Amino acid sequence: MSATGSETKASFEPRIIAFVCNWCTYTGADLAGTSRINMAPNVRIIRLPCTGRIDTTFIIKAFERGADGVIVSGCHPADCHYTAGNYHARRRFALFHDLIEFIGIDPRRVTFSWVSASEGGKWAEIVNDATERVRSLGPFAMYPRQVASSGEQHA
Amino acid sequence: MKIGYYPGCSLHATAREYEESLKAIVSILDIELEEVRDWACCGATSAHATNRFLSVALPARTLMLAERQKLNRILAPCAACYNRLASAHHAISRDKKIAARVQSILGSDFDNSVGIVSIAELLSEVTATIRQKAKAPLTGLKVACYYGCLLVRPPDVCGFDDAEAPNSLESIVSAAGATPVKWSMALECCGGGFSLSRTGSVVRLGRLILQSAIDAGAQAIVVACPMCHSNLDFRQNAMNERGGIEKRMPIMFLSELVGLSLGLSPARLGLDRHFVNPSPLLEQIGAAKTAQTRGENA
Amino acid sequence: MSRIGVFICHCGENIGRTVDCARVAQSLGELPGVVHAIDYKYMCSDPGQALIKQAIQEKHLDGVVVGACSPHMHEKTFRKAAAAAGMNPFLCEMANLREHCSWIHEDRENATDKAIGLGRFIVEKIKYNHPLSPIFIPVERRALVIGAGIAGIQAALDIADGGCDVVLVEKEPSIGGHMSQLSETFPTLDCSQCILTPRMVEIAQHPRIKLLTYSEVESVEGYIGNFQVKIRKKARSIDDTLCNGCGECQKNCPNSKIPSEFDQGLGKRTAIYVPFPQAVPNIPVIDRANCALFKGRAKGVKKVVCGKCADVCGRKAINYDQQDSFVTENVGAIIVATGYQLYSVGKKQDSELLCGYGEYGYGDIPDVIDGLQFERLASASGPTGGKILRPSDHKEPKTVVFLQCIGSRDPAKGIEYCSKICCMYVAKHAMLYHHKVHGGKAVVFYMDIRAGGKGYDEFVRRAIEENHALYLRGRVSRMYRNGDTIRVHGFDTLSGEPMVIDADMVVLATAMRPQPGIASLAQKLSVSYDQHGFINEAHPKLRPVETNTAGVFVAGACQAPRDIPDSVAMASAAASKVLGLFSKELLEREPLIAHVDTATCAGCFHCERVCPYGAIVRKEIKDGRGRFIKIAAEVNPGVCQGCGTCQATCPSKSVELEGFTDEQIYAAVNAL
Amino acid sequence: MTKPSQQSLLDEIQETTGLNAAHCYQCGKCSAGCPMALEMELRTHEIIRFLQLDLREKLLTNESLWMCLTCETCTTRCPNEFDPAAVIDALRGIALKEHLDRVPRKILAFHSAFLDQIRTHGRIFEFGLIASYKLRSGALFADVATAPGMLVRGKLALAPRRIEGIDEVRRIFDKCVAGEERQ
Repeated sequence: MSATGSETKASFEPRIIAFVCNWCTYTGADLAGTSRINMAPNVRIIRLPCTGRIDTTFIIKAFERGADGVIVSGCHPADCHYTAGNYHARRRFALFHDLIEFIGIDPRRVTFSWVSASEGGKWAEIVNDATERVRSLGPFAMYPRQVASSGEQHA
Repeated sequence: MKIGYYPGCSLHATAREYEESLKAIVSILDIELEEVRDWACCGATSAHATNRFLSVALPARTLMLAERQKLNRILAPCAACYNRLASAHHAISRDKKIAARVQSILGSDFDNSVGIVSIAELLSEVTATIRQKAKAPLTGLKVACYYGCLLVRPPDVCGFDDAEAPNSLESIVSAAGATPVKWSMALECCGGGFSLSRTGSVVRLGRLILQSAIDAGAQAIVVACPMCHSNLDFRQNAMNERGGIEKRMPIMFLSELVGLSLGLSPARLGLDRHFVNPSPLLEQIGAAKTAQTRGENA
Repeated sequence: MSRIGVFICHCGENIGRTVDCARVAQSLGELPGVVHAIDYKYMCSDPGQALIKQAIQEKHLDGVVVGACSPHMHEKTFRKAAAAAGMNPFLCEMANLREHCSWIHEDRENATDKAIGLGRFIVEKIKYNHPLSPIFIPVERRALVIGAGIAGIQAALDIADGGCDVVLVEKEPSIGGHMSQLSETFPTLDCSQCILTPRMVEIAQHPRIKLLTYSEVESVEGYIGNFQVKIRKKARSIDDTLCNGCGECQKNCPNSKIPSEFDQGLGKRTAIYVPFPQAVPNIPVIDRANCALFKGRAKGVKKVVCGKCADVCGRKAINYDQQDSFVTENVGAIIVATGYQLYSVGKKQDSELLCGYGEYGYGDIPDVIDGLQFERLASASGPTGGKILRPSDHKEPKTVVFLQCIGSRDPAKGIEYCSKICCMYVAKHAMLYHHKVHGGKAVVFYMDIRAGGKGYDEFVRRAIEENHALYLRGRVSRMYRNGDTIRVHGFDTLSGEPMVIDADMVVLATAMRPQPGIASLAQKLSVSYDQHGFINEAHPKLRPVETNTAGVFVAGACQAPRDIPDSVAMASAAASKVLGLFSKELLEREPLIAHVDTATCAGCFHCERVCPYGAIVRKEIKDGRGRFIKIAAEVNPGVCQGCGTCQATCPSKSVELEGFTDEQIYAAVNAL
Repeated sequence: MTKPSQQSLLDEIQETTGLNAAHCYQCGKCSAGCPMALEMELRTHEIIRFLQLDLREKLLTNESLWMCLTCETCTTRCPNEFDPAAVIDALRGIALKEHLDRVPRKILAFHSAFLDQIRTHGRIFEFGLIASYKLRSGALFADVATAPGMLVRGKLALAPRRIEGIDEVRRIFDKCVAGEERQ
């Protein structure tokens, strides 16, 4: 296990952006709220109509702007509010997944998941797991911050 | 097939015939048993009823030894040992806190990689072989298959068979040519570890089990646990005296029953060590004709 | 330069308890372009909305950000308020500080930081919002109702009586649903058939209702106001225009040993059958799996094995070669009313979430029956003519044990919810049993009695006080055959005594579950459902009969366990929603749809390929003098639903989805 | 005898077993299936109820705790996925420390004799076990009639055999007992 150096990483609070669809995951996150399920405060949601709308450049942009991790979450396969948007999204992200490592982003920083409107608990788990995982990977430094603190590469 | 072997204390003492018969049948069924070296007692009820960590740490030592011996899985023929080992394995793999605690108690590295198999599970895997090698199939013998508690409960620890409507013993008994009866007490508790300290309870519970088997027309009860065996066999006198049970019902270990079907002599299977004499029954099914019984004990 | 107003809501204590609202307002107020930032106890209240309106007018705002609850809750409210103050409603957006922040965090510092971050996303995004005007689309004033149990029947009649046409689809050969199987109904004990059959006849005769029985929804296309629904009419093997329901065919069918679905397997039926005498329509159907002729055909036997029904049919209505056929109906609204099925205690389950009751023998004891089976035994039209006789030997049971909460409230078996109706119908069963079997002993094992409802608790008390049902508070651990009886091992937690009862019959009040196939229907309709398959309502309190897909409504037990009064109330509510929708000529829709910049469009039509709605059309582009330049994509605004897949797919970035443009999303990400 | 404790019994049980007693909704299915219910003063669900009410002394001094056979029927059938058997085990652990005098003599004698055997030899040596149990419990003459029967059948080993890793086993004992006290 990656226990080494965990002291510095443990105190680090990652910033994570979640791109989620309006119908399933956003509503599921609402349900987590109405059910008062406590979770890590590190994830901030940007609402989109459908995962089909999520351009892969959004993810790159998020890292460029200082995010340490990204979550992309939509409806379960076959449950898409728009019938098939998440299928297209899934194909797009499958290709993208190979690309991110090439760019220098540890794929573990990007979480893809399906959360339905009834899965508030699952959303909380994803938020907590992603936060812990990114925390253990340490801060992401690619663009300007990399220059400032060279040597701290966690790719 | 080679498999690790954890006899447990009973198989070296009160349930000697269990080990004798087990060793006799595995050689015929092409199973090789490799005993875990220097194993210790699993702790049984006394450990888990008094100290939770002890009940995990004692079996964990045995699992660690088995791991060092490069065994993938071990057979624990005693249902109580099986349950304790499997419970420890389950607790360690499910609960990180316990895993860390056990690691520190044992004081050495341990991956918890060894699987635990009960005799019901092991023999279920070789029913085809049993059927094929059954020189003396026990045709016509009606048997009540008794699971008791520790073979199937709790389901997330045991899990290889249905906890409420199990079928593995029935399939093995059928492979041996006997006929399993439908009865309603297959999963009730026999009183377990109270044999010495609350004998009255054991007699009460055993009576219910025996009566149900008798009502279902069984000629024998087959068990896979030395504790169940001793409670039902050894305490049958008391059930007769105090409980109004009239018949005497031979209690056989699963391995003994399978051994009979494979044509092994009752003496080799240790059937003469039982308190309830199985000879009349064996004569009835013809097994006694082919071999001699050692004892004439009643 | 923007002039944005920020309004932070405390939501009473809901947000204010964990988020420092004043600090959030102050911090967002310092962002460039923000000219007004305040916090207030209840933004959604009248005075709260007045604060927003006042600020829009006095400070000439061109953007409003409300930091409050989920936009699913109050986006409409605040956009209306903005519009009332003369602002374009699409310049108003919400930051979700309650569901996504205050309710899920405890640390005030963290929660306040996060709230500021969430607010900043929206402030930066809204700088790129522009005014939009709503789209108007025509409405097809005709409704589809799926399922013709009591809920579907009620909804169809209400809409038809309201003056609009209805297509009513039922998968079974007859309408009526489970209610037609019931003996008497709680709490009044009126006969189920007596109150239901007149309504069934009304359906058949109503000029505005088109009834399609033995039919199922195949596919659904379109959107609110304009759905196209393809319906499969399963082959009945009967020409329904010729059949006059004389019943001769049934009398002559040689196979009369098939367990009747209507009688829950306790009675028998023929291979050509009408499910029950009062069926609507009174037209039989051939059960091809059990018909000798079709079995012969399936085996490839050349000879015609049987043909008795055709021989005796005077109207020549039997058609062995009938095929499934399809019709497409255009409708403006859909009501889902597919009802329920009962959980089975058997080992085999249709869902991996569920498991059966091994401790009750997985339902293998013949005299252990479920609630619907008891209804059939108690029903005058049932297989025993209303006599309570147990299935195994047709003897009158002297002791009957009723078990409540079987499957329900039992997470270990996969269902944690309460099925709601069981307490009532078990009391009714105990009562009916007491009326019919003199000297019979009814024992009920229950966990809690849930008899909320008009006259409900009085009814349960009557079962206990006047009909001498013995109520024992506890669950049964195990039961098994014991000679002629069933030995039931229970416990009465009130007296602290183990209860071992030898019963002649056991009735299990098994859980209510949605119909099989609900998930695939929900997927066709794009409505969401919970982990058990119940259709999700749009809001549990305020929008109970709407789904999250506009134009699709829900009624009855497909949404949650419901009794008859609840189902009927929901059905009428859904019908009134549909009639409200149909009261307008044109329907207003949010303009959050895609646009193509034809100047940069390269005409690759990737968008056309991914669009789930077929909203992309090909358009010839001509120059000023009418000369052809290229073919470019265009969006049909009436069809586009605004998913944005086209935009993410477009290689030349020529598509923009209003409300979620690249500019807007980048602005939000930049605000991190 | 009783050590004053800051923690509620409820919290203590949750800490050792990870189980929240609030999960029990008192349906009584555990008691309905319990083989020992007839002999217990407090039935399984009542034990859990006492725990929910934090009736510490009443619960820990009750003999019923020691009637449980750990047959796991309750745990297997619990509809709300609670684990009464594990809770009873944990309660016994606490009762041993706080109310040793209230543990039924024969049962305590048996467990002590049993664990002593393991500590001394690493395995159970049944003749020694029975002898030691009889000394501790005072039930000197019970089962005397059957012991010769056991001998004739070769079922009693007379001489103990100690395992090689006995020191390891003893260390396990020491650490487990120490751990209990530390908590």
